[in-house]
Amino acid sequence: MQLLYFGWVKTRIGKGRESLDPPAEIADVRTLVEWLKQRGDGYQSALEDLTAIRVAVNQEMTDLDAPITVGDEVALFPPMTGG
Amino acid sequence: MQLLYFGWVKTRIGKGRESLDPPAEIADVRTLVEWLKQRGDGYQSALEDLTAIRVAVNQEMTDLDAPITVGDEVALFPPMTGG
Amino acid sequence: MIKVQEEDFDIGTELAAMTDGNHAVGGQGCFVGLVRDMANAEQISAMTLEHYPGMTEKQLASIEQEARSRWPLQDVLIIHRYGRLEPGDRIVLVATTSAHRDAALESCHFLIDWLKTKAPFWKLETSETGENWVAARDSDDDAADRWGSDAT
Amino acid sequence: MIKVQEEDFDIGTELAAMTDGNHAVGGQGCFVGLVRDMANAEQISAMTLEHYPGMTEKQLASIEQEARSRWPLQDVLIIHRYGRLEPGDRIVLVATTSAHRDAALESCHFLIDWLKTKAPFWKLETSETGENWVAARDSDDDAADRWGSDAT
Repeated sequence: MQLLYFGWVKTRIGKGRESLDPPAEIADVRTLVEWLKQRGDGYQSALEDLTAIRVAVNQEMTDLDAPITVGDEVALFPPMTGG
Repeated sequence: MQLLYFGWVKTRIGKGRESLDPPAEIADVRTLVEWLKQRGDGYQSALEDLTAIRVAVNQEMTDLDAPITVGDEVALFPPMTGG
Repeated sequence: MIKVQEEDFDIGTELAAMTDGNHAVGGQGCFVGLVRDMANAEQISAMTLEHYPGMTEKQLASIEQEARSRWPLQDVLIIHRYGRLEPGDRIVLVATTSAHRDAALESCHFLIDWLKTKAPFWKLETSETGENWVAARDSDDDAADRWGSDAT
Repeated sequence: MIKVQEEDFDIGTELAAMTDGNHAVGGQGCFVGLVRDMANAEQISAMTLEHYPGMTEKQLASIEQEARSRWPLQDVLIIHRYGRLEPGDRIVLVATTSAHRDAALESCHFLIDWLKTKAPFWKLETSETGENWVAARDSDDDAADRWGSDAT
């Protein structure tokens, strides 16, 4: 699974992209995030406040309840500040 | 008195500018316009519908009741179509 | 700044001159009006803009002041052409700069709405059937009125 | 048309390309966003824009489509830069053309409001005190929301 991080989510995790193989029982973004938070303090700090986290799966905006599968591209980031 | 005409007021009167000396009793734009209408068919046609006539005295927008004196610049024209 | 001129203008040059060196500008709004080739289902070959020299400059300056009194603007530019224009030609440019995007965009909308009914220009359209003075439209009066009346 | 690029753009060239040869355009609206030198009373020396390549283009195209579905537009242009910018640099250009001025100006306002909250960009400000990710503002959410929700 391709994971992408942007903004301060990236800064806190310490990288912008990684390829991970989460356990098979992780079937939606919310459980993926809980699993990530156990990977270290950076993840814990980045993903602490879920109300501040925005989600895209395969480059489409969605939310924490979105289902995910092995080949997906999942992006986690703060609210966007374009324009 | 300097008189200026624009748009279809100019077209109907047949000139864009003229210098006239109206009688001394003509003290506002409304009586000036009535006096002009007696000067010929072009004036009659141009000034027939007073609701369609806009007025500026000395380059400031005003209305038919505005007072005028000898040295004034009086402009009569249709509603503006700028922009 | 007000410019009433017969010549065309270069949008890029004009807009850049308003922001160059001013690092407090967050947003620049602009509107360009162009001559359309159709009017009332007739093909237009030319549009000739007549104006009232002297009064035009005064009115545009007064409209600029009104915009500045309503929004926190850093700069205002109005360029209005007169003379004979053809379809596709630029007629008018309004542009504003501000720290904030809403002020820039709303003030541009205000400026062009007020220009339509308060700037002493008259448009003569030339088509195959002859020449025709463009009539003022009620919808333009309504558009100007929605901004309320002049403070002066 | 959507352009996501690191390089600067020339406003005059971009705007002229939208109207040249199209004599049905009556009005062109445009908005330019620039880097300001102050943020929260701090002097900014640089702003670095990060984006999500691939998704950015899709989101901008979707925002363009939304504008086209709401207003009778002849053309839409969105240019959004990324990378390291300095105060006074242009960040974004949105421009629309229409037969009518209201459609052109309102759609520009809509586009920039939606870009603020729906385009996957993130801004990192550099000042004397260090680097700081720009926080999303509630007022930007409100501005986006006033246009209602996505039809899709």
